[in-house]
Amino acid sequence: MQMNEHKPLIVAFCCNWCSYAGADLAGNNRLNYPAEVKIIRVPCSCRVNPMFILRAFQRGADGVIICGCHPGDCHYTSGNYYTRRRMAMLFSMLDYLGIEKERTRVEWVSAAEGAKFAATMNDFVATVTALGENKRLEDLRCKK
Amino acid sequence: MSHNSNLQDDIIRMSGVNPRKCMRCGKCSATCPAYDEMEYHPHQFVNMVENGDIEPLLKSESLYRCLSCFACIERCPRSVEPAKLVEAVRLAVIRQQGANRMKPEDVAAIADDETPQQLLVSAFRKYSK
Amino acid sequence: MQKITKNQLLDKAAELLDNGTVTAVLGWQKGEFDYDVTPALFENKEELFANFVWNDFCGANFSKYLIKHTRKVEGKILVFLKPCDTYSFNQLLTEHRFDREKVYAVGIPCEGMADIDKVKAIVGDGISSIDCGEKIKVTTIYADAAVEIDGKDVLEGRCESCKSKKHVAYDELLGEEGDVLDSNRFDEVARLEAMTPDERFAFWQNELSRCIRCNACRDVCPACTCEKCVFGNPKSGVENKSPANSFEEKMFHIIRAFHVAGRCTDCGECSRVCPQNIPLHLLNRKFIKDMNECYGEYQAGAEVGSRAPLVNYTTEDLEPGEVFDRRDTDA
Amino acid sequence: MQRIGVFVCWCGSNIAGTVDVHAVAEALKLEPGVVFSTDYQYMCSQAGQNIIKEAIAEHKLTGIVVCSCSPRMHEATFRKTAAAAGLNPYMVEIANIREQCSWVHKDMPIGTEKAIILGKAAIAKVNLNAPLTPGESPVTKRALVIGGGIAGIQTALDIADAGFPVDIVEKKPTIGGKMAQLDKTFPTLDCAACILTPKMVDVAQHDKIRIFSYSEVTEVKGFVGNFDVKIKKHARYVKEDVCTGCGDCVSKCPMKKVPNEFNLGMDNRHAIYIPFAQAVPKVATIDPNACNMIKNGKCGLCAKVCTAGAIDYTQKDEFIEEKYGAIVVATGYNHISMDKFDEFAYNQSKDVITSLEFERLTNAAGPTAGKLLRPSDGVHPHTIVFVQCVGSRCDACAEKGKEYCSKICCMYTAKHAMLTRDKYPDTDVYVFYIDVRTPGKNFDEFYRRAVEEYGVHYIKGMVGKVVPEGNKLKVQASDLLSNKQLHIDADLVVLAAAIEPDKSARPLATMLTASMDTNDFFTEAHPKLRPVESPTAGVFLSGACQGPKDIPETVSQAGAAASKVIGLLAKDKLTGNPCIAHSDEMMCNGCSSCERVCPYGAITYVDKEFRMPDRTTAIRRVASVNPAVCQGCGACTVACPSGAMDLKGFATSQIIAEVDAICK
Amino acid sequence: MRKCSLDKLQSVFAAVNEKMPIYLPANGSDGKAVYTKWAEGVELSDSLNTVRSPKDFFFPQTENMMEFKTEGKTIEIIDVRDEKEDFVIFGVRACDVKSFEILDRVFLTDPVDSFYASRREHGIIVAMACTKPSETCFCQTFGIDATEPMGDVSAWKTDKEIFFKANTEKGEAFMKAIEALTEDADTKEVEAQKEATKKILKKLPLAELDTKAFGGGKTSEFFNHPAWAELSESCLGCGTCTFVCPTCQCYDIKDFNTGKGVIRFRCWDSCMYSDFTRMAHGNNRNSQKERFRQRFMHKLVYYPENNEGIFGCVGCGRCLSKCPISMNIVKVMKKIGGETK
Repeated sequence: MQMNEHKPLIVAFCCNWCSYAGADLAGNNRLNYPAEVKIIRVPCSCRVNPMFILRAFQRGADGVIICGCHPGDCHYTSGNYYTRRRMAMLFSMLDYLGIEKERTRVEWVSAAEGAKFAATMNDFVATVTALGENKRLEDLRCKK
Repeated sequence: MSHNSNLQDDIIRMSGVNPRKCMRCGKCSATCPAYDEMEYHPHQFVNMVENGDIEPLLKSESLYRCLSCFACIERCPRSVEPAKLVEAVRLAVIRQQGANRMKPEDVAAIADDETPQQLLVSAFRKYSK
Repeated sequence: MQKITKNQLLDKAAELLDNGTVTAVLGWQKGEFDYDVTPALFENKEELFANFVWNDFCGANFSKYLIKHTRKVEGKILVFLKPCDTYSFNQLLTEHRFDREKVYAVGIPCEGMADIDKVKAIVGDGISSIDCGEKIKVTTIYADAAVEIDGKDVLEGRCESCKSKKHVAYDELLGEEGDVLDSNRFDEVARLEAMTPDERFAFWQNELSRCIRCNACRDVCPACTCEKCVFGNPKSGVENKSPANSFEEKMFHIIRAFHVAGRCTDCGECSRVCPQNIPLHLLNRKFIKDMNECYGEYQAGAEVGSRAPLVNYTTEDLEPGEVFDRRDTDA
Repeated sequence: MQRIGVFVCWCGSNIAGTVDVHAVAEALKLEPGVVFSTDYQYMCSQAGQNIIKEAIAEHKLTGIVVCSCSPRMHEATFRKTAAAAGLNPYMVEIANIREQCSWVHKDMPIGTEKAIILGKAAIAKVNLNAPLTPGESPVTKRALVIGGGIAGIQTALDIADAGFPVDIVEKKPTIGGKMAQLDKTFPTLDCAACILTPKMVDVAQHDKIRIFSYSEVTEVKGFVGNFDVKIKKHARYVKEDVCTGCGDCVSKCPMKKVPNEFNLGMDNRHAIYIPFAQAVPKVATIDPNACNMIKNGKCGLCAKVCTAGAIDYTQKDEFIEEKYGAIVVATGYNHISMDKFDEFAYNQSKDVITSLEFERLTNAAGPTAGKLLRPSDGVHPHTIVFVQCVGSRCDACAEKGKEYCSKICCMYTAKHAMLTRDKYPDTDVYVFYIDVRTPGKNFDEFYRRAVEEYGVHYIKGMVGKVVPEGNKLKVQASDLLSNKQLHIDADLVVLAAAIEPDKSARPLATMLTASMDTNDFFTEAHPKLRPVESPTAGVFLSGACQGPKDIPETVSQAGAAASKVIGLLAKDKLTGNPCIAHSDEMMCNGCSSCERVCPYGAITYVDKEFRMPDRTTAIRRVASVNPAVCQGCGACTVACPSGAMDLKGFATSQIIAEVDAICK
Repeated sequence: MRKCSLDKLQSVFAAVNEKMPIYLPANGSDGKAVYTKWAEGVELSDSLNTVRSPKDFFFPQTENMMEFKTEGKTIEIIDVRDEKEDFVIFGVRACDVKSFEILDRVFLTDPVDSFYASRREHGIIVAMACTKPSETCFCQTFGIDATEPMGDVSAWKTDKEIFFKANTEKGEAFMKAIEALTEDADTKEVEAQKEATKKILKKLPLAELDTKAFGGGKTSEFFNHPAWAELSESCLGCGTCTFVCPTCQCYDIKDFNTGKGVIRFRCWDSCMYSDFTRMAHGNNRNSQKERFRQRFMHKLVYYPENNEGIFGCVGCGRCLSKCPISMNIVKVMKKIGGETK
């Protein structure tokens, strides 16, 4: 199948306190997920600037996922609440511009949810793989 | 227990009430002036709708004992609004039967000199097709 | 079309200059063709009486100029504010961008401003004079007789969906106060939302492809008052000067809209000045509409000091994935 | 350009089993800035750390990347290693090639390829790293406790006992708070005054504690370790240091009809008064709204009788400014107003009372000297109805009452019911409840005793309405278990009113930049792990200001807050986290967006004169981050439209470099 | 002179398109004319002119100049210049035709800009005479005859027909491509049209505007003119005037890191921008007044100084209609030139 030939590139921003630890736990438990997922550690999901997301797409990412502590559990008390609003608005805007909404996602993963982390990544990679290559937010200069 | 989820959905939608908000304090029943007339009391009403146990309600005369005084709505600490559920079940009864519950020829028997005209008119609006 | 007259404004300005309340007047200066009005700072009565103009082409929103002028001018500045301008005025105060004490704001009613392109679509090119009375009277070099136009037929796009005739800030109001209107300003956004993603993509691809990155939208925007814009700052990581390709077109406009989200008062200047007629306000309005629907009605600039939705939260906010469901269920 | 060393760890076979570590080291050697690259079995071992230290010295490395396990595991280790070799510890970045690579991928080529990419990202980041030094700030070794109830008292005593000076600010003329008004305490039924008043005396006599009673905090500036607080001491028209508390003035005062707030208005006091016998400080206070001398200059009796000469009608409010290292909020709670609950006839009948009023009615020092008498006619009530959850557990949209459970009502109602039946066995006591909640040590046993031993009628159901009729209160209620509507002729109805934070808490929170929830309870820094700290550094929470609490819980939280304060004050200097936000003043607009999202109130604004690009000077408002307060979450960096705000250690340029490296 | 009926215009485009691409002003989705590559169904716009000037054809807004490919620690330099093919720009107005001459003087004098030169060499300009100028037109001020546009081919469009006259060798090639569709024509109708248009031109509001006050050697006279402050007072500092201007030719050279290498490209710059010609020490024009002055001094004084008195403006009027605050060269000329007369 043509579609499956394209290995998507996924950038995952993970907050240091919950989701990055959740990813570590997935590792501890040897829960597999595709190597296409590359994690960037941020102190809190609220550190993720929309510019980073667009930058990732520009540079060739096919999907961007932001993982943070569950609402109410933020290490910084309120960071993920801001993330939730910012990303809701940003994703809605991307959708408004006709960019596939499935390419962006926010998921709350606690430090105890290694299994959820792996499952989320498996699901997200599958979703993005099905969408194929990111064409609508690509910068051809970066694809040469 | 009979579970009628279609009817349950209809009643919940028509009334705009979320029976799951009920914390079973019974204040509706405690406040109800028509309590003693009723077979099913306001808190039971809420509970039965929540459980989809609608059939007995449809048949119960309790429906028509509710004065719609809204004391239960006013006092409910959880904003459940039992009176709206009662009204919705009444509507469900009307819709289900699809037949006239009130015919002009019945009026003479019901009405007396003290019956307000407006009552008759609104009764017609509500109970006849 | 305007109910308030130039003389009323001039008299007020003269009075305030004379009694020493203000030392300068921020107003509109007449141009070459009766429609090419320029914002100007009048520092004496002579200049004012010689060049001040008030007509159906005085669309410019002066609020942003106050940042620059209050830093420079000694004493108070008189600024004329149309209802929509007062929202920007308040928003800038919310952001502490100028000293309120240095401004004397005179609210003036506005009946909507005229779009010269729409006028030309009716009378053709070669305009030799425009007389803005009850009707707009236009003469051209190609026709002997003047053409009378009803102002309502040539309203600027933003004025067709005016959100408010009410002034939310002023020291003094000339004429009558209006009301906040029940505008249809989100209809166009809703129309786009109802399209398929492919249609939306095609729509925006076409619109944004015209962008020449002249930055007029940014530079006129009363919310874009950064000392240095991220797009002009090599350290920001997103600096760029030209829309090298469709990605950069989108990048600029998405980020700009995001940066002004919750701060944009929907004054419409961006779309008014765009030389390429890109409906940029539809991006800002999308954010406004989404924020209204998701986090409760919020009008930036309606009051000084209000907290915009993106610097606020509740513990019950919807999840980013749910913004789409919201629309699907609404439809 | 940095000189970067790359160290790839095998972690035995943990990494080397799935990742070709030599290939990774070789590939990363080619990255810009990399001058040295190697691999080793266990980088975290002493031998591995020595390899790093030697390489730093030999290759004059300015930054290092360790490709190993999670930074959560060994980042601290490798930072120490770097520091030992003279490299700034923040020049170390970890590429997580174990948890996030070798352990989750099975295929060697795939694992190797990903490890190389993760390494490149870390190199890209370290290329932009700058040495960071944690900031230090001194600590003022004095604590402020706001609120003088049992929470404040306990916190102050614990801190003072550890040797640190403490000031208590109490807005009432005496400390003691709600507990001083209580009769007995559940579940042990010991008398509140007997256990509280000795503590009050301890406070009064403690040489490390100062009490500012009849005072309030009006201004708080500064940050953890360095708060500047302004306290307003209301004029009490009595010289505190002269008054002996003898009470002669009180007995002579002709103004006798002032409702006594200590007894909740159920009896009267004088215009000059001492709230209760064991008040601390035990000094008289003149109520300026009631005193004739102060209102219109006529009277002056108290001054005449005061042999100590303590009365001073000209006294003015006084302001005290003090520095503190830590602030404890212990502002407590109040019952909500019953005005919106018409159905219970609280405003119509004197015999419908709140539980706190009931406490006073049964208290030996109360208006009835401890005899349970009806407020309306002084007759002993024979039928008493207790109503639970009045205004608690209400729906948010109900607009009356609170959404939360007030937590203490079930237990004190059981106490009231039990004590009533104990003292007056001829009384019928009904308790209408929705649920009885007794999660506490000996709590359920206590409640069961009320039912089983004392014969209290517990009825599952709610009271619908109370109608005063003659000298009776007609109570209409439902009994859900027997499915009946009950009609009880009661003599007294006691409402277990919901409790809410004191009204002074909200303005105080604003002053402290401490966050609150929608109910005006202070929020904790972490609900589980940091329950007595506010997210604002240096501000701690004690007692019911944080949420409804009973006495034992309050006291234990008070102790916990004290230990946190002691931990803070014991330090001479505070060392901050260097990965904090900072604002580029040349770009900052002073728009306040960052301030609004900062959970710690770390951002303030200053007006500064700047030389503008056009060679003029202008005064601009710019943000300034307090390094002692900032925790480095980065919320401000995204709120900032101009990009002036950045985060050290996770700078925009660094994250973008990582994105770029990953997406190559 | 050759002519053909307007019905045949599409066939003319088709015939040219067989040999080389042809671009012409066509109405875009916003109703404004934009140079569009002809394909079946693309109609010549009736608009007076396009919003963007045709300078894009020779001096595009962004243009890659070279690439660097990085592999490990090695860098390879790649020349991205390629052989251009011939193309036709159809319907260029007299003012814009003149703008090419102004650009040529910058890009084709030594050192020759090979990117520009290559495009210029391959472009065939079919100019179109104006018949309905706008009030914003002032090409006459710069001695441009809107009725007799230069270019490789001059064209006149009447109600029914279109007339062509080749001016250059490249023009002859174009004529040859459409020879079968055209027929010989006399100049009578064209002359009549010119006369009529000239009458209109005299009636234009800006017909009297002249350049007498300006030209080379006037730097000291105008540089410190007090009116610059007032004129630039409300300037937003955006680049609209620059980017719609057919003669503005400043560019910035920037590097774009693709992650795999670097693309060095140039893009239009505007002297209105605060970072224009920013150097290590900072900016040399720090205030908007200085930047504003630069733009107009360049067009009215510096350019003619270096180019035999030719002004750097062609009077197309684009900036007049597009400036967000309606400040423009005409207002500047009147304010500054008027007072010193």
